[in-house]
Order: sequence, then C-alpha cells, then structure tokens
Amino acid sequence: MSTLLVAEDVAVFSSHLLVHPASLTLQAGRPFTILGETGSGKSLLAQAIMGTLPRGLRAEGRVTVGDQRLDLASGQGHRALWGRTLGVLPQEPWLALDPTMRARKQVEEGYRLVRGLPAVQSRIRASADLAALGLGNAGDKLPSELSGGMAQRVAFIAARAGGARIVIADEPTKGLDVFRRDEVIALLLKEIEDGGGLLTITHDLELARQMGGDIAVVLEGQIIEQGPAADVLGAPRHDYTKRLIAADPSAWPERNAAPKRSAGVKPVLTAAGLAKTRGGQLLFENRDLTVLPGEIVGITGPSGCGKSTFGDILLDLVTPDAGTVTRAEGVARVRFQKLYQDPPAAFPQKVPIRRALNDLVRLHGLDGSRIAPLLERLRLSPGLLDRLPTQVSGGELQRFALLRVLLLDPVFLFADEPTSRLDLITQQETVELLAEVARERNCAVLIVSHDAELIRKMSDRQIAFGSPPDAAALAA
Amino acid sequence: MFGKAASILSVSVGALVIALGVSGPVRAASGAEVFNVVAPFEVKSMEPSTSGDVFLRTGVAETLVDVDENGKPLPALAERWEVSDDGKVWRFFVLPGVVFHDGSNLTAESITHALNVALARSGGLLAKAPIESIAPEGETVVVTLKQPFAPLLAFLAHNTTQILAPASYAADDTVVKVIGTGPFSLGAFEPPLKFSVERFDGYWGEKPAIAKANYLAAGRGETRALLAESGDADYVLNLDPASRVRLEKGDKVDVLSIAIPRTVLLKVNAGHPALKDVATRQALSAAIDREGIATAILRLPDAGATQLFPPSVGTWHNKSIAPLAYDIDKAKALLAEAGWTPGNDGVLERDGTRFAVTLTTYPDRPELPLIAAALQEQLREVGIAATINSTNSSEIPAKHQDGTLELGLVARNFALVPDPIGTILQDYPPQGGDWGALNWSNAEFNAAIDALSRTADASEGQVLRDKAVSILQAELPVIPVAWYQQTAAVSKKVEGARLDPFERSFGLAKVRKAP
Amino acid sequence: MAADLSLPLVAERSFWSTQRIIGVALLAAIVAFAFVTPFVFDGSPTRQSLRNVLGAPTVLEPLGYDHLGRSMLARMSAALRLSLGLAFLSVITAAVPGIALGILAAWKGGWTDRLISLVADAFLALPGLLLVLMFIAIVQDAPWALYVGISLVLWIEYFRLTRSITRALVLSPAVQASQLLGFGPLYIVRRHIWPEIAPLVLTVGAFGAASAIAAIAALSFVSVGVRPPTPELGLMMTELLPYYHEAPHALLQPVVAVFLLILSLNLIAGSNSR
Amino acid sequence: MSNHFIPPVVRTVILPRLAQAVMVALLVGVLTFILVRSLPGDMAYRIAAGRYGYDMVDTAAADAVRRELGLEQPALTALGSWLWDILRLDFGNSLISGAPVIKEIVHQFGATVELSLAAVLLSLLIGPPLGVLAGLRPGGWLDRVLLVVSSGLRSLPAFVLGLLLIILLAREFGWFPAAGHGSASNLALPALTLALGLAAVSARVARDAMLGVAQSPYYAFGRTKGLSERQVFARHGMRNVAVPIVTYLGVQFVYLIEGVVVVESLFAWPGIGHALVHAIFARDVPMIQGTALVMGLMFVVLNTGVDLACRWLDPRVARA
Repeated sequence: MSTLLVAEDVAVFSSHLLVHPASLTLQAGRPFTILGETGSGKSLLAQAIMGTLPRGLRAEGRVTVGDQRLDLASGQGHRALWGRTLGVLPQEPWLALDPTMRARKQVEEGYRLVRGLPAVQSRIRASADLAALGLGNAGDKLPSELSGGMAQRVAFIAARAGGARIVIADEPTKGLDVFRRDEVIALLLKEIEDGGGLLTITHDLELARQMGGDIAVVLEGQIIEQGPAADVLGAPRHDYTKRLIAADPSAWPERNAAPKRSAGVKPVLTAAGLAKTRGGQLLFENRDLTVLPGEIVGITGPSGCGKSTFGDILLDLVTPDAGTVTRAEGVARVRFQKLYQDPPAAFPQKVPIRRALNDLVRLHGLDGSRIAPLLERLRLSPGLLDRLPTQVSGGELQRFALLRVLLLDPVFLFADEPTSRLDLITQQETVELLAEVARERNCAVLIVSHDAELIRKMSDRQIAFGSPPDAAALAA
Repeated sequence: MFGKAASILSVSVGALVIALGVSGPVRAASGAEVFNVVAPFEVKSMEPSTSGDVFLRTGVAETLVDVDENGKPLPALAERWEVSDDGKVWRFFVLPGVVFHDGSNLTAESITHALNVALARSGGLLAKAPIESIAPEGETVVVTLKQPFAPLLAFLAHNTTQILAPASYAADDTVVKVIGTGPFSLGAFEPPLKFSVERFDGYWGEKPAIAKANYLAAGRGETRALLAESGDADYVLNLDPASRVRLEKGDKVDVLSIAIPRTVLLKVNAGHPALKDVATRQALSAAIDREGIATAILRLPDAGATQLFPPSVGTWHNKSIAPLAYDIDKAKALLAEAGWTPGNDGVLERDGTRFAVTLTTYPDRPELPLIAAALQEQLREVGIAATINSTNSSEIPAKHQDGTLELGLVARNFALVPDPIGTILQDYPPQGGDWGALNWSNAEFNAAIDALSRTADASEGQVLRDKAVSILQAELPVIPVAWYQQTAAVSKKVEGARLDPFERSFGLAKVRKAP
Repeated sequence: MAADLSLPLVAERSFWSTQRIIGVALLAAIVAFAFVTPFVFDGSPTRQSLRNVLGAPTVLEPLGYDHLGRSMLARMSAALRLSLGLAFLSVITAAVPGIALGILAAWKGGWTDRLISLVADAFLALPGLLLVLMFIAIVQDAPWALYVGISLVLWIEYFRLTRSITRALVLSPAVQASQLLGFGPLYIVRRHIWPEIAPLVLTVGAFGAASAIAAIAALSFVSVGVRPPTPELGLMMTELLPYYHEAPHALLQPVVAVFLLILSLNLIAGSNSR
Repeated sequence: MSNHFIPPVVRTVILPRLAQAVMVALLVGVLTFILVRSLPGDMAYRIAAGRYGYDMVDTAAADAVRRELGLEQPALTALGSWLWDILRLDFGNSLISGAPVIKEIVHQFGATVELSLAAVLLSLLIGPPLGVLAGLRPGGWLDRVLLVVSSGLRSLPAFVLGLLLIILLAREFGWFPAAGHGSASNLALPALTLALGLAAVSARVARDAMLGVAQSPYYAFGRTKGLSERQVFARHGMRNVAVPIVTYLGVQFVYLIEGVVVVESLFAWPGIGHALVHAIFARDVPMIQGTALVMGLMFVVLNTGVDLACRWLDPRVARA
C-alpha cells in the first residue's frame, strides 16, 4: 500500500509546549486512529498536520503529502492542499454547515468552485453522492432540518467533493448516540475502500476498536503508545491504556444480585398508564412503573424515543397525555430530584459554586457543616468551590450536582444520561459513585442512557423503550 | 488576500459617487432670466388673510393705495380719491385700462367684491377700521365710515386688502386661484415652501426686466446666508445677526440694511401689584443695558431704543424728549424710593410680596429668547427675579385677555399699516390693546390719539403726536428695548435691488440681473 | 484519580482589556470635569458679561465665553452634570420597565407575551419624536420631562433584548434545576437572568444616553427642547450654531463633550457594542 | 381559519403587520387626541397664531377662529367622529391652511419618503461595506478608525453635520445647491447628512456581525473545503452578515425620524416631519393626527419591508 501522508516530529507550542513531538504515517486503505481523552491535545496534533491551528498557537515539524513537503514552522502551503488533497470532517457537523444554505448547494460548491466542473455536472455529481448515502430527498433541506447523523453525512460528502483523498475526522461520534456509531463507522470505512486515507481523532474506545488499522494513544500531549489496533488494544503496555480499556462498560464486572427488598415496604413512587406523543409521534403508551426505596432502575433506548420525557413526567416537569403518578405521602416534593446530561448547563452560569450551595442551605435552613464531609465523600477539592461552573471540568461539576442534590436527602433521583458527555474513565468513576451513594442513603435512582451495556451493568432492573423514530430512515 | 472585500468597498464607494455625481453639478436653472428669492415667510395657502404679504411682495397682487419710502400714500389701482367734508365718505376712482392676469378687466365691482371679502374675513386688518359699507358707483368705489378715520388710506395699503379677480374666489369666497393685477402672475404653487412667478406682459405699469422668479421659504438664518453665498439665491431677505456680520466682512454678496418701524419692547402689566407704580417701571427701564444688548445680540451698536419709535419713522420720533438711559444706581434708588427692600436671597420685597415676575416671549423671532435671557440677568442685578417662558406667540394676546401677563417681550411691527397711527390705535385704545398697554390708561393721551385719528391737518397732527409720544415716554406702559433693521443679501450680479422699509415689496419689478 | 482534573484557572478574556481601560479612564475624566470644576472654578453658568461676548479662551476663562458672554467652563461643567444626570435618568426610566416587561413576557409567554410585544411594536412604530413633542408640550418647563419622553422610545430596546435572553434561559436546564430545588422566581431572576442582562444594560444604556442627548439637540433645534438659560449640551449646540464662523471653539465644546462621552461608552461596552 | 389555506408569507409577516397598523392607527388617534386636549394654551389663540403669524394674532382673530371651527365640541364625540372619519379615509381639513389634510400630507409625505429612502440607501452603501471590512480584520487600523469616526458621527447632531456639508460641498466646491427641493441635486446634501448619521451605527452592526460570521465553524469549514477566501466570503459571509444588518435597519428607523425633522428645517425641505412640528405648535389637530398616523403607517410599511427582506435572506425564518 502506498503511503499518503508522513508526519515527522510534529509539535505544538503556545507560550509553552502543548504537544510533544510526534510522528505518524498514513497508508492508503488503512485507517489511523488517535485515541485520547478531552484536553489531552489529540485535536491540536491533527490541526497542526492540517494547518488549521487556532490563532496564537504555532507548530513545528514536517508533513509530506505525496510529493509535497510542508515545513509546519513556516505555516505556508497548507491552503493549496485544503479540499483538493486534505479534507476535514469537523467536530460538530450540524454547526459546520452554512445555516442559510440548502444541503445540496453546500456539496455542489466543492465540485463547481474547487474542481471547476460546470454547474450542471456539479449538480448531478452532488445529487448522486447524496443519494448514495440515503440522503436523496434531503438535498433541499436546510441544516437546521437535518438530524445529527444526516448532517454528518452531508458534511462528509461536502468535505470530499473537492477531490480530497485524505480525510481527518475530528470526534465523529461526539453528540451522537450509540446506535449511530455503526452508521459513522460504515461511512468512514467507505472512504478506505476507495483507497483513500483516514485519520480519526476520538475519545470513543469502541469506535477505535471497530476501525482497526493503526492506533496511537495520547495522554497529556504525548503519544504514550502506538501500533496496530489489535496489539495496542489486545495487549496494552502502558497502564493508562489498560485503565482506559477497563473503563469501557463492557469490561465492567457483572453486578452482584440486587439486595433483597423486604416485602411490603412502601414504594417511593408509582406510575400507571403513562402515555405521551410529541410532534405528532407516539413516544410510549400505558407504561406502568413502581420504584422501591434504594432501588436502581435503568431505562435504555435510542435517542428521541422519549426515555427522558418519561423521567420528566415522573417529576411533574412534563404533563403526560394519559396516566397518573403517585408519590409516597409525607415525603417533601423537594426530595425528588434530577441530574442533568450537560453539567455546566445545570448551574447558573455567572455564580460561583460556593454561593449557589449557600443559597440552597439558606433556602431550606439546612446545616451548612454537611457540605465539607460531602466534598470529602465525592472526592472534590474545596478549592473548586470558588470557581464558576464554566471553570470546572464536566466530571467534577456532575459530582457537585450530586452534592447539591444530596443536601436535600433525596428519596428519588432521576439521572438523565448523567455521563454521556464525560470521558470513559470519568464516566466509570461517576457511575460507581452514584450507585454507592444512592445505596448508602436508601435513595431510589432512575438512570437513563442510550448505552445499554452501562445500564445492564449498573441497574437492578432494566426497562427498554421503543424503536428509534428515524431508525426507519436508516433502513430506506 | 481580501480581494473580494476590497472590490466590495470599491463598488460601494463608486456607487456612492455616482449617486451623488449624477445629480451633481447641474444647478437649479439660474440663467440671467430667472431670479431666486429666499425669505423666512412660509406660504400657508392662497388666502390673502394668511399669505397675502408674500403675494404682495412678489408683485402678483396689488392694493388700491401704495406708499412711498416715508409712508405717504400714493395712487395705485385707485387713480385718485376724494373725501366728503364730514370725512365719513371716501370715493376712489378706478385706474382705467388695468387687466387681471386672466385677461378680465379691473372694474369697481371686482374691487368692491375683493374688499368686502377682506372685510368679512376674520384676521384681516380692514375689520379694525370703522367701515360702514363699501359699494361700487359707476367707475368709482364708495367707502362710507361710521366716523371720520384719517388712516383709512394706510389700511387700504395693507396686504390683506389686495385686489383679486372675481374668478379667484370659489362660491364660498375662499380663494382657489391667485389672479392679481401685478407685474408677475403666479406660476407653480407648492406650499408651504415654494412658488414661482412669471412676467405678466399685460401689466398696466412698467414691464419688469426679469422673466421668471422662484420664491423659497427657508426657516433657518444660517441656511439663508449660505444660499446667498453659494449663489443659489440672488436676493435673501432677513439675515440673522451673526450671518450678517460675516457676509458684510466677506466679498461674495452685497448686504443691504435699512431701519424699519419695528421695536422690541417690554409689555408691562400696569395692574400687577409690583408694576403698577410709574417709579418701578422707570427703574425697570433704567436697569436695561440697551447698548450691551444691541452690540452683543443684535450686532448693531446704535440699535438701543431711546424711545418707542426709531428716527427713521420721522413724524413719530420726538427729538425733544429725554432718551431712556442705562443707570443701575438710579434704578436701585427708584426701587428703594418705591418701597422695595432687598430680601435675604437678594430679591426685592415690598409689604410681603417678592418681586418675582414671569417674562413671556416667543421663539418665532430667534433674537427674542436671547434678549429675554440678557434682560433676566440685568433684572437680577437690581434684585428682580424674572423667569423666562418662551412659548407660542399667541400667549401674549391670550394672557393679555385674562390679565395673567406680567412682563411680555415682543417685537411690535408699527408698519403693519404704512401709517403707524393704525397700529397705535390698535395697541393703545382707552381699554388697552393685545400688543400694547395693559391696565394702563391716560385721559390726556386718549384725547390726543382720538383727535389725531380725525384730523388730516399735518401741523396739528404733529403737535398731537409729540404729546402722545412724550406721555408714553413718561408713563412707560411699554418699555422700548431696541429698534430693528431689516437686512438682505444680494448677489453681485444683481442691479437695482433695494429694501422696502414698509416690507411691502421685494422690488422684483425694478431689478435687473447680469448674465 | 480522575484524569480530567480542571485545567489551571486560565483567565477568560479579562474584563479589563486595554479598550475598556481607556473607556473607563475617559468617562472618569468627563465625570470629574463635570463634578469637580464647581469647586475649583467659581464662575457661574448664568452670569453674563455682554462686553466680552464669544471671547476666545484666556487664562482666566480657559474655555472662553458664549454668545451672551457667559463662562463656557462653568456652563460646560453644569451642562455635563445635567446631561449625564438626565441621560442616566432616561436610561433608568427605560431600563426598569423594559427589563421587567421583558422578563414577564418571556416567563409567561402565550397571550401576555403577544400582547406586550404588540404594544412595544406599536410604540416603536409611533414616531418617537411625536411622543416626546407631546410629552414636553404638556409638562412644558422641565428638562427631566424631555429625558423621560425619550425613554418612552428607549424602553423598547431593553424589552426586546431582555425578552430574547430570558426566553432562552427559561427553557434551560439550569432554571429547571433551580425550580426543582425549590427556588422561587425572584431567586431565578437574581441568579440566572440578571447576570446575563447586566452587561447589555450597559451597552444599550451607553447608546441610550448618547441618543437622548442627540434627541434633545434635535428638539432644541426646532425650539421645543430645554428652556433657556438652563445649561444643557443639546441646547448649547443649537444656541451656538449661528456663531459657527465667528467662534467655532464655542460650538465645538458641547460637540466634543458628547463625542468623548459616546467614545468612552463605546469603548467600555466593548466588542459587542452597537 | 386553519393555516394551510393562507400562504406562510402572509400568515407570519403580513397579518401581524396589519394588526400592528391598526394598533398604530388607534394608538395615534387616542394618544394625539388626549395629548392635544390636555395641551396648555387656548386652542383658538394657537390656531390664530398659526394662521396669521405673530404680527397679526390678537383676541379678535382668536374669537373669530373659535366661532369658525366650533372648538367647543365635547371631547368624546370629537374622538368618535375622528375615528369614524379615518375609516372613511377622510382626514379633514388643516385648521391653518384650510386645505384637505390628505392633499397636504401627500405632497409633504412624498418629500419625506424621497429623503428617507435616499438616506437609507446611501447609508447602506457607506456603513455596512466599511463595517464588513473592519470586521474581517478585527483590531486592524480600519477597525480602530471606524470606531472613532462612528462615535464622532453619532455625537455630531444632524444640524451641525448638515451645516458642515453645506459649507464644504455647496459653498466651497459648489457641487450641490445649499438648500431647497425640486431637482435631484437638491436631494444630495440632506440625504448625505442623514445617511452619515445612520451609517455610523450600521457600520458598527456590520462589523460585529462580520466578526461573528468570520469566527463561525461553517466559515472555517468553507476554507477547509478548498474555497478561496473571496469565495468563502461571497458564498457564506455575505448572506449571513446581511441578516443582522437588515434586521437592525428596522430599529434604526426610530432615529431616522428625528434626523428628518432637523434636516428638513435646515435644508428647507417640505417634509412631513417639519410639518408635524409646526402642527403641534399651532395645535392644528387634524394635521397632527393625519401626519402622525401617516408616519406611523410609514414605519409599519418600512418594517414589513425589513421583515420580507429578512425572510428572503434567511430561509430559516421562512421555515419557522
């Protein structure tokens, strides 16, 4: 196989060294995946190779593409390659499409302006590409009318329309649920079959495993392990890689049997005959549920199947079309709480965490001294209290959300995809912590996630929700 | 790299230049034949009662009687006139061979119709003359009065009494088309700011040199001055003081100025507890620095008024009486003598009432609020607290009626009717006049004025006039502050332009314009 | 320990960018000139000396005389005090109802929202000038009436801005979480909505103040505005206009004062300035 | 009425704007009515002053006007009759000139619309292009200069700016007539005075919009697709910048009317703003109500235009 791209000692600096010198070779027809957690510098490495580093950062090292040698320090020469040989599938494709332009036209411009084809022919090529990926009737739609998966496919076609054979895919599965991953993999592998090159940047271990080809693991700006996927994932040498692999829910130990519930104990909450339709689409109907104190119930299903709405109904945040929800008497409403999917969005943006917690203590007349031990229990350093929510990592903020809820001695906690935005290792810790704390305080938990494996390993019993609405579209 | 952005800029700037350029240097048609006049008076409608002055000035319409520079009546549409010995019946002989702009002949019937409409129209000046009836008799127009009234000729020279053809009037006597007898006929009429006039070849008098004239009303003094300097206007009437000084220094235009019988005066409510005694009014007058106001605001050092009428009015200017002078000590002495003692905040008090008055004026004449501000300060110097209320000009007559006016700063035009007696009769009748005396009456003065209105004898009239003026100077029902000058800027290409002291004509008929 | 500890507290683009420092310094200088001069310089804004009308600046009178021989230095500081104070008043009388109605409309939604928006649009469609002219014609002699009249038009900007921000916030998980935790609407406004709106109040306020002064100047030009001899920037521009040739220094002072005011407020408002 | 019979354009733009127009008509009618009734000063005197000028106004003239116009009509019936007249599109006659209000307005309204449109077009030619260029290079010399110049233009009242332009372009260079109305060259200076005032603000809006667009993900994706900088700007920059600029135009009309009144009286332009100020002074009620109503409706029409432009520019709005 011919080598398409060779990167030698590529490093990235701001005022100090961010990414240590790294080298990699991209073969035609063989994917190369860079695996690492958020903030580990993997994106910077890819941007350095592509020449799209943000203002204020500079790169060093050499990149050879075909017969062209580029000296990264000079920062010249990249522009000519963009679109013609090097293509980028951006991180959140639904933002990378021009909001006011129809999908087909955004693909057409690659053919017409970059390859210089006449208008009519560009139009035909664009329509053909869209149809090939099941987007035949999406040509006239605006980006705001496309689902996440469809937008990604349009962006992929648009990136290659200019003739680029080497594609750099930046976090292709971010913000998409598990069911979409297989679609994304199929999409990317299609690039390989045509003899093109693929450099994927991801924190998703499963995606790396299924892509195969070569893998490089990055930790704090340094490649700590590199080689064929089978060796790196099969027999990891570096202990960080081992912990990373162990953190995947599929590698979690099987749960021991659910603790025996003494019969006749009063349930925390019972729901009968719940039904809800949204946007003309029936989500679920005559659903019943009884939750006992301290019990962990899991709900799984593809995104858009209404599992979050179901949880919201239980907390009276959404009114059901039919059915009733009855809560245990004598329990304050405030003790039914919720954990959110995107931790920073669940806190007032401009208020330091300490003041938010003090407000809560003052409101309910709680005992302020309970905060310190809780910080200890949730492994949170007190120094973080004086920061704004946006200045704290996702994992820590979710633990602060847990602390905020625990102050109210909850009896029922609805966790709506609590860890989908977190990295693998953080996800594992957060989930274990949640389970331990809930069991200690005999607090019932309803956890919702699209990751069936995580739900199976964590909850006492599971409920599956309906088929995904646009799964049908995939089949077409 | 930003080729595209740069090309956008060049396109937009280009478009901007074209948009301005295409309409660029083609200037308003200003050949030798067209004469551009600019003045501050807006044209409200075709009615003589609201816009008659503008049609008279541009020579579209004419009156029965005309006036020479010092106000003596001259024959116009009335060739000559006779008075009955009891002074109550006037007979005017119609000038033969005069044609209206629509070709119809000027007849006694058409004159009486125009005069009767003016008599009935509210706001017209004619209604103030004691007229019994106006009727045609063959080739003459007979006006019968309730009592002898010497200034009748002056009243018939006023612009609201202009003579329009019968075809100008609709059924209900509202004017729908201005068909006059003047040297120019009305062309395009675009109220409120513009109209044009063309030379009328059938004119009975001397044909004008220019063929067409455009009239533009421009409210702002600065705009008028710049129109003159930029050559867009050949004749600009009424310059604000600052612009006049600038134009006089510059060499782009000639500046004409002439004294006119208009006086800025303080209308005093002689019934007001603080202002009822003459000594206080004398003190008020002595506290006014007229020379300072004239130089600082009007920019005319000798515009300070020593008495009610300026020298240019001749007969009404009495040289023998003592001029009003600026003397702060005398003012303070007079006030003390009148029983005023300064309160703790410096404002004078007398048996419990503070000397605080409201000075009402109006911004229609831009210099009035400025003079009011100067007066406010000068009165404060002698312990009188005046607050300025610059509002609508109709507040002066309105507050006169309900007696709430205390001090009013007004610019009174005594040339409304070419003979000042017309305005004097209006402003200083025994019971006081809207723009004249308030709660003030003097038997001797009333007798003199009444006699003056009846007699036609010049020398006897002069004695009566001098007596009347000296009484006004002594009792000061109104305190004169400054006299006015009418100004105009004329383009260098214009010959024969002059200023009419009685503001009845722009002189368009006698003007020539070099190409 | 978890790998993704928070990054060291990297200063988010600091509030005190150079642009903002210059702006605050300029504004401080203007306010100082307005409020300190009376103590340093004992000239009165109304005492006239008709002898040295439109006099050029001298040592005694650093800013020269106006068209009635009054000290420009005294008048300018008095005018700035009045204009700054009244511009602030007009911004407040616009901000308070604007923001309150904005939050109410976004919070309640439905009919309340549609009704208030319709009224706001109608107000916007009404020529602002007519409102101000009418308002002044009634209240006659009070500069504050002018500024309140102007705020009748200004409140709409506040209303629209607040409504769009609050509408996005009300649906956000943060507000839902606070409600679940038992917090009342007042807390939500104080902690969630107000911090987002505060910087915009400054931006819109900055331009509100500038357009208030410009409106006064326009009104004084058609002899409606503030009543002489009150020293007010807009009125001074109109009064000194005829003397633009003889004494340009006099006319330029109020214009430069407003220019510095707008420039400083622009700089403070920062990049998202309007 | 179910929605799919009415085309979306009408439903989302035209109907609400019509409702607003009716709202404006009512608000103007009632507001001017209440305000004029409560204005100090006797109406008859004010109208007499308006008609005959300060030299000729006196009690006799005021009483004659009071009799002629029958001003003693009780308030509510007067309001009722005015609203009824409006429905029949009879605006009544001006108390000052006696001419039908509608005829006066048509003449003067035409002049103001001519001036406003020229000013807005000119401002769009000056402001946004400069703003976009400054936005493309934030912090560059053009950006800084634009900040200072636009602050300067915003601080210069319209009459000072107008005067400067007359002195420069009319007196010194003699390119345009100093004032007056009629030929196209008269339009140049008043429109330029207004346009510079509007451009000062629209330049800032354009700059901020361009800054936002240039830093957006779709702009970067355009580059990495292989498009040249010019192509990215033309295909993705222009339209996305135009949306906020056009939306802001709607707000700017509020400040336009102030400028129009000043520019009309400075340049002796027979516009409606000028007429409104005189009408308020002279308490010419039918004229006030007629002018205010027409100006209000002009606003509604202009804003409708802005809405339609937004729909055309930004398809997302159309699909909402």
